[in-house]
Amino acid sequence: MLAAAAGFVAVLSLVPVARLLAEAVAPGGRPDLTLAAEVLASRATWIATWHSVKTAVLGTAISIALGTGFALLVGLTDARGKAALTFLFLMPLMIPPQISALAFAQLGGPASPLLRTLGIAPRLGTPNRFFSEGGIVLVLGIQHAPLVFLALRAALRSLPAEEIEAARASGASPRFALRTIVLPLMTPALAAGAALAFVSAIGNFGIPAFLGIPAGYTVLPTLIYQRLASFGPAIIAETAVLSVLIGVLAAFGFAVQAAVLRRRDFRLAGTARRAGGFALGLWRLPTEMLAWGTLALILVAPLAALVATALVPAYGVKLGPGTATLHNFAEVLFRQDATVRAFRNSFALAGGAALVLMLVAVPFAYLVVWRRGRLARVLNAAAELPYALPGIVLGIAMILLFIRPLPFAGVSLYNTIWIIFLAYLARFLILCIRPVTGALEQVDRALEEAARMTGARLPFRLLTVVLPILAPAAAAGGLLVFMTAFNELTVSALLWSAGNETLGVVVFNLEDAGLSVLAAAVSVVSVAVTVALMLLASLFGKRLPPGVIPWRA
Amino acid sequence: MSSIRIENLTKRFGASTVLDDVSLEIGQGEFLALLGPSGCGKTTLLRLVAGFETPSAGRILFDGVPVAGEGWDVPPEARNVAIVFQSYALWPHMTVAENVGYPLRVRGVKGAARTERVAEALAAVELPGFEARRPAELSGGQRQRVALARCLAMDPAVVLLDEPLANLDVHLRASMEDIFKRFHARTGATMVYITHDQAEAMALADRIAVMDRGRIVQLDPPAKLHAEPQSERVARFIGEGRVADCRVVACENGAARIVLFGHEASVRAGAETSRIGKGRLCLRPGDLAVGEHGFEARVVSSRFAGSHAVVTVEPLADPEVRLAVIHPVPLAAGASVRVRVADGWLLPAEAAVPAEAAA
Amino acid sequence: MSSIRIENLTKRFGASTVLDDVSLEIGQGEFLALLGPSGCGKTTLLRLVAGFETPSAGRILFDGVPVAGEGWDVPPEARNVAIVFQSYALWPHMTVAENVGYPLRVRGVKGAARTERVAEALAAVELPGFEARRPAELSGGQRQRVALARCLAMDPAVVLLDEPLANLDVHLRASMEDIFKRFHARTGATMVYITHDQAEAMALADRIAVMDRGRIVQLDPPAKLHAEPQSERVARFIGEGRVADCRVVACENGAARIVLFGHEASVRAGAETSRIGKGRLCLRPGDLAVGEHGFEARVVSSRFAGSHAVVTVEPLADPEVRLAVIHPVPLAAGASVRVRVADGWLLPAEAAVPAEAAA
Amino acid sequence: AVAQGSKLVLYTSQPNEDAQATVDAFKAAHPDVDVQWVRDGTTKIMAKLQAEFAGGNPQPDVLLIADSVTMEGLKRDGRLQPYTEADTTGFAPTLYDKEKTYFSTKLITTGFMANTAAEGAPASWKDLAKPEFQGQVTMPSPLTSGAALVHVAALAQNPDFGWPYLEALAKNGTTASGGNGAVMKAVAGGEKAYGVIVDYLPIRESTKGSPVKFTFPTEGVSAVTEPVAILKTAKNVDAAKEFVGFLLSEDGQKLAARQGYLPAREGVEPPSGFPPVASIKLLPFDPAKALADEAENKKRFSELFGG
Ligand SMILES: Nc1ncnc2c1ncn2[C@@H]1O[C@H](COP(=O)(O)OP(=O)(O)OP(=O)(O)O)[C@@H](O)[C@H]1O
Ligand SMILES: Nc1ncnc2c1ncn2[C@@H]1O[C@H](COP(=O)(O)OP(=O)(O)OP(=O)(O)O)[C@@H](O)[C@H]1O
Ligand SMILES: [Mg+2]
Ligand SMILES: [Mg+2]
Repeated sequence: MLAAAAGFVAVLSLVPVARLLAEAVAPGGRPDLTLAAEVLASRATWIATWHSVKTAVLGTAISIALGTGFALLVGLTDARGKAALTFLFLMPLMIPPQISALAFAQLGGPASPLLRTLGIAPRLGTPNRFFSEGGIVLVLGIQHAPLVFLALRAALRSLPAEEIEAARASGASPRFALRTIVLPLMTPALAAGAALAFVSAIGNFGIPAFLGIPAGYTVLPTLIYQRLASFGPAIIAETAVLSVLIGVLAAFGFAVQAAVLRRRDFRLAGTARRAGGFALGLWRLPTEMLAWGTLALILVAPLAALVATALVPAYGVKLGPGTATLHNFAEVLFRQDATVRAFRNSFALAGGAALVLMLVAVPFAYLVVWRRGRLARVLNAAAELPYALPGIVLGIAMILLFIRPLPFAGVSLYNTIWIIFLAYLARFLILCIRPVTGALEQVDRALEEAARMTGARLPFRLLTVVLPILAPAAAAGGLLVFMTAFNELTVSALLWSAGNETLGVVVFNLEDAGLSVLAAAVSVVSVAVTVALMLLASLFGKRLPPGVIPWRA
Repeated sequence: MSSIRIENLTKRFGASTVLDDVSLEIGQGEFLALLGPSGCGKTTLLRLVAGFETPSAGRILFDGVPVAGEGWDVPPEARNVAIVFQSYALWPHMTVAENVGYPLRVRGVKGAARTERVAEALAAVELPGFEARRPAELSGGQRQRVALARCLAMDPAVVLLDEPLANLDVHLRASMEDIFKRFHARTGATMVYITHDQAEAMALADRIAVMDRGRIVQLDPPAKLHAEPQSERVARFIGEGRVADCRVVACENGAARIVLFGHEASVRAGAETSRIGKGRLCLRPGDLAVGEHGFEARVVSSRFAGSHAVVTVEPLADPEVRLAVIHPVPLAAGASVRVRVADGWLLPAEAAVPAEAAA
Repeated sequence: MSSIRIENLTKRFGASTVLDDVSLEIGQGEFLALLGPSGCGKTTLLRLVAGFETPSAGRILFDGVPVAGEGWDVPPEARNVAIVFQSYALWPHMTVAENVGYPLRVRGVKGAARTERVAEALAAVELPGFEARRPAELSGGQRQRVALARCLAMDPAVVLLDEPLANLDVHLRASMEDIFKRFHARTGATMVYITHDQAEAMALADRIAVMDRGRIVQLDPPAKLHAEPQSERVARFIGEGRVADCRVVACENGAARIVLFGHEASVRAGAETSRIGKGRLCLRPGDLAVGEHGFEARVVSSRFAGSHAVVTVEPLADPEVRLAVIHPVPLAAGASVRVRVADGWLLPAEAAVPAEAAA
Repeated sequence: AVAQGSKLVLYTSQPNEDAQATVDAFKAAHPDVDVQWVRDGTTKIMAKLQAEFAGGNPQPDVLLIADSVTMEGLKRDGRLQPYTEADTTGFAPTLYDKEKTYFSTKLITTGFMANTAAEGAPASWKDLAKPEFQGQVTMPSPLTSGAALVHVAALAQNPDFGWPYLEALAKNGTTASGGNGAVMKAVAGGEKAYGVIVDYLPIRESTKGSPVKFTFPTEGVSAVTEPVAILKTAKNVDAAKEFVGFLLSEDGQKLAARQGYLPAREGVEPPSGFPPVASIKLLPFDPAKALADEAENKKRFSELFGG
């Protein structure tokens, strides 16, 4: 079982990357390093690398600040409306990065429906503040804050109250205890979330493409895209070289995470009461207002922009009682059967990937954290690669791998939905693994030992003891996978085929064809569907172990 | 140094009442032990005093100032209360030295001063040189001692100890008891000490509060508690006491003549007790002796206890009753012996009824 | 039912050697207690037997079949060994009933049969009706008892207990001890029992192994261990023993005449001991009595212990030595008394040297 | 004369609806051919195709993409097969490859558009570089859009404009990002007042109410011709030829006009909103030279505009 999990991770994470690497050092099958040398000698490469690092680090910092703030608020205090806060805070995940970038850009530009309705839109042609490094950093930060939030939220559930109480009995104020006890104890989760936010930012294409290119600000993924646009036979090799660079950056992030964890010990004893409910006292109302205000800024504003776009007949038309129309929704939902098909496909793909990955993540985490196998630790790092690569590059890797019929089996996955499924598994693997390994770092090993002594074999133990204890983290991971995969744009762009469209493909094609209003309509519907699914989950979540549905107490 | 006053404290978890109208006054600098069966609410009481739980009713005052209940809620960190948790609650991400030094860090003690006081505290719990270890690398008893050292390192007005020596061997216990005594003498802190070891409670405490199912059933200095239990429940709980029916022949000024299983004996009684007739007698193993005189009994079992054996016997006159007797060597089960009553305590009459009802 | 054979077992954590060449044979169905100061390696030994740690050297055999060491490594789940952890290790996500029923679930016991056995086990630890609680809603002692019940519910060949009663009061301890005895009699399982409570060890065990700094220093039945410690260390560790210098006047067939602080007395000695001259004498509180005869001493302190007091005295002849004496009532510090030697044990000569060196 | 139930794989960069309409129309004429088509932006289609080449198993039989420069590149790499017997009546010789490896199917011209709220009224390319339009112009990037690549190449090749003109544009604060869709959004949304763009987007959207207006600059327009080609590795050459033939036929060209594009074949009525084909002035353009300069053009362009 453990071997199967390890094999699964190895195949999914290493094979596509290895195939790309082969292309980088041996374009077209002939070993040739001149191309790699050329790419690495280019100034543009290093500028883009520097920009990538800078935006990713700063963006991650924002994600950490936002995600930690909300997780602590929801996990430890007596603030009201926690369920709603949690629920809403997760929503940026559901909005594809391109669309949030667009929404934020609209917020600041002369076209901003909000600003125009308020009558304070800047003059036509005024440069938009969001088309800048700062804009990229901000949107990256907001987009990936839920990654930090979810990992931390799951971990806070296993924090025993005594750990904090001991600090307060020592005279520590809540703030001091937070700094010296809670946050340090949360390091594994925090590191996991931060690592995710970092690779997500490193590999993100949509946001820097939309906000960076107009400002002449290139990061590695946009550079790769530009290289791809040269159409020449060497593009695959060239992008492969650049992708390796991204891989190195991602590995760097991972190394930081590993270094942070190696120095300390985080295992918590198993039985104590869960911490929580710290009274905010007089600060409660201001804190709540701050939280809701932040939510309004990071969520309501872009969502409103999205909805506004979906409601006008053509892009640029001012939204008003005379212009509002549901025509776009009718068009995408009833006229274009591809949309409905895409919903079905995306749902199946995202749900399937989430399910499979949750099941893989638990034994894999067991292998990495408790067995401490060297191979497993290498794999743990490698699993990050497919996520760090820009989606389009992963798509290329998958094509390279599957364009020919599978050896032995003789069937071809190319042009089937399965190639997208495999690509999703590879890409989102890490989203599930990180929170789960982070959580396992804190589990008292004796809990498993107690199960071993009863004679329970590994699969049974995993199922009955390890999985339920990790359930909140695994669910957080699964949710991350589902929400990101459901709206995923770039991986499937190269891999879809007729009948196998994904939502992202539909949105992108509409956008690409200049039909932004239809694209917005699809996005709105997809957000609505995700919200509906989340609500459905909480309805049926009563039977699940506590913590599995993050927005349930 | 604080005096603690607990007034009509009640604590409910959901439907179950864990503390039931507890009132208690702990003097400034007093050393109070809490004794009671598992699950009777000792830890809960401690947590209320420390401020980790809020009362369902009643209130708590420190030095006459309300800190909890009826709208008051002084946060734990403002109460200057040190606590040693039953579960230790060491911080896994810190070394032993960091764990112990934490209260000092909170108080802004830095550098050499801190290192020194940490070293002192660790030396006191016989763990010198363990500074750099992680809690996960310690044995159970060592963890417990680190938790103790952490508490010693701060300078609290009130110290709450929740079975702080449960995982230590006799010798360490003895030396830790010494440390508590010295600490208490030096700082004059008010100490509340939960233990299930009666000898420990007797050896350390000024007064002992016996709890049972959420109530305090007796509060007395150790010797008095041992010698004069006020109810059958306490009689049974403290000092392996057994209770038997007897007939009181005479009773006056704290001394009584009774007839037990047909044999007459002199026992102690409360100064106000003066009843003649039926009575309940509390008998400790040390009150009885196997010898040539006394009532006839049969040996049920013998338990070896190092320097002596505790022999359980059933009087032939009433085989329902089991009594424990100390004897230098174990006796064979089934043997017939004679048991003499050297001492005993006639339980106050009124106490017998509620104890019976509650059982 | 398994016999356990431990051969030259060594366990190192990094640089520190926690178990040092331990050899030990535990018979099938034997009840062995492990006694020893905190941190001496008891838990580690248990974890090696259970299979949670791998030996650094040496090996372990169950019924003559190697299970650990020298390339063997039977996983814990295949050893049929039940263990009660010092830290309980209850599963927070399961109710009490699920925790206790887990071993049965592993064995495929279902439905009513399982419910029934869970209820039985819970009744045995006096927690009936707690089925639906979560571990977080239990008191410390209740948690410990759930861990016990879980262990009782499985049907192990070997039961390892790591201070299973540390958080229980005297009465629960007594009834749990009874449960162990009955469980042992019924299942015939081999039991290894760590405790820091000597009385408990003496009451329960067939043999007691005394450990000290990673080694087994004596392995004997309780009475023998108490009466005839083989080294000064054991003498001091068991039964509050004190050791004093004496002069041996005569020694033959297990009886010796000695002179202690100028007074002659008869004590026990090993059958082979026959040395005359300097000797070391082990004295327990019960071996001495305060009275009209014997050597002169000064009372240092008195500790009240319920039915009696333990009085610490220093002989005028050698004020360095502290001796403990049992006395019915506490004595005032500083008082002059006479102490008579009623019994004692002359330590074997050879043992004295390594103990001294090791100290 | 194609085998019953044969399969034709088409990769195209046409917008979704157009691609669907094209395929539907072809299928109506050839019900026996099962057309499987994949649509994406030119860059992605080409990335996918290049990956398929690298993997040794290219899928499509027919390629229908925006610009001839890309086709030139494929021809140079030996990926295309000639269709010598194709019927090219009504097509100007500049509209198909001399070796008959690819054929233009329509004319998509690049001019510029203005937001109706904009105050100024530029009429020529040169106007866009004037100071009064500073910071108000956006254009598609040749790195994203094939049409833009052709447009930049056409300007660069033209001695009247050349790189000095593009430099002036850059200096004037013109931005270049994404494709024509992005330009459409920027201008329709009012981010920018003016945008260089292909004709059909603003013409079509303005009929729906979008606040934009398209201008054919006085110096002339560049044009991409959405060429179609058969791959050398095509598995179903017969059906592929049928498909190419259909696109070039009068029916096929009328379809293009119905979709809102200028047909390439003479004598087919242009769609409403367009001036007559004859009145549209084209900037001269040499696809082979454009291909030769492609890398250079892109590099210089990114140096100027970043995108
Ligand atoms: N992981 C570890 N790394 C380093 N040292 C360890 C580790 N685990 C235990 N030790 C040390 O090994 C020694 C023996 O530990 P063990 O837990 O066996 O003691 P013990 O006899 O059970 O003590 P106690 O009665 O206090 O529970 C202790 O000194 C402890 O500090
Ligand atoms: N969170 C909770 N919810 C419900 N019941 C609880 C909760 N915490 C404690 N209890 C119950 O309250 C009672 C008192 O618990 P407490 O921990 O105070 O006992 P204790 O006297 O310290 O016992 P022990 O000696 O076993 O530690 C117990 O019966 C326990 O089961
Ligand atoms: Mg307790
Ligand atoms: Mg231990």
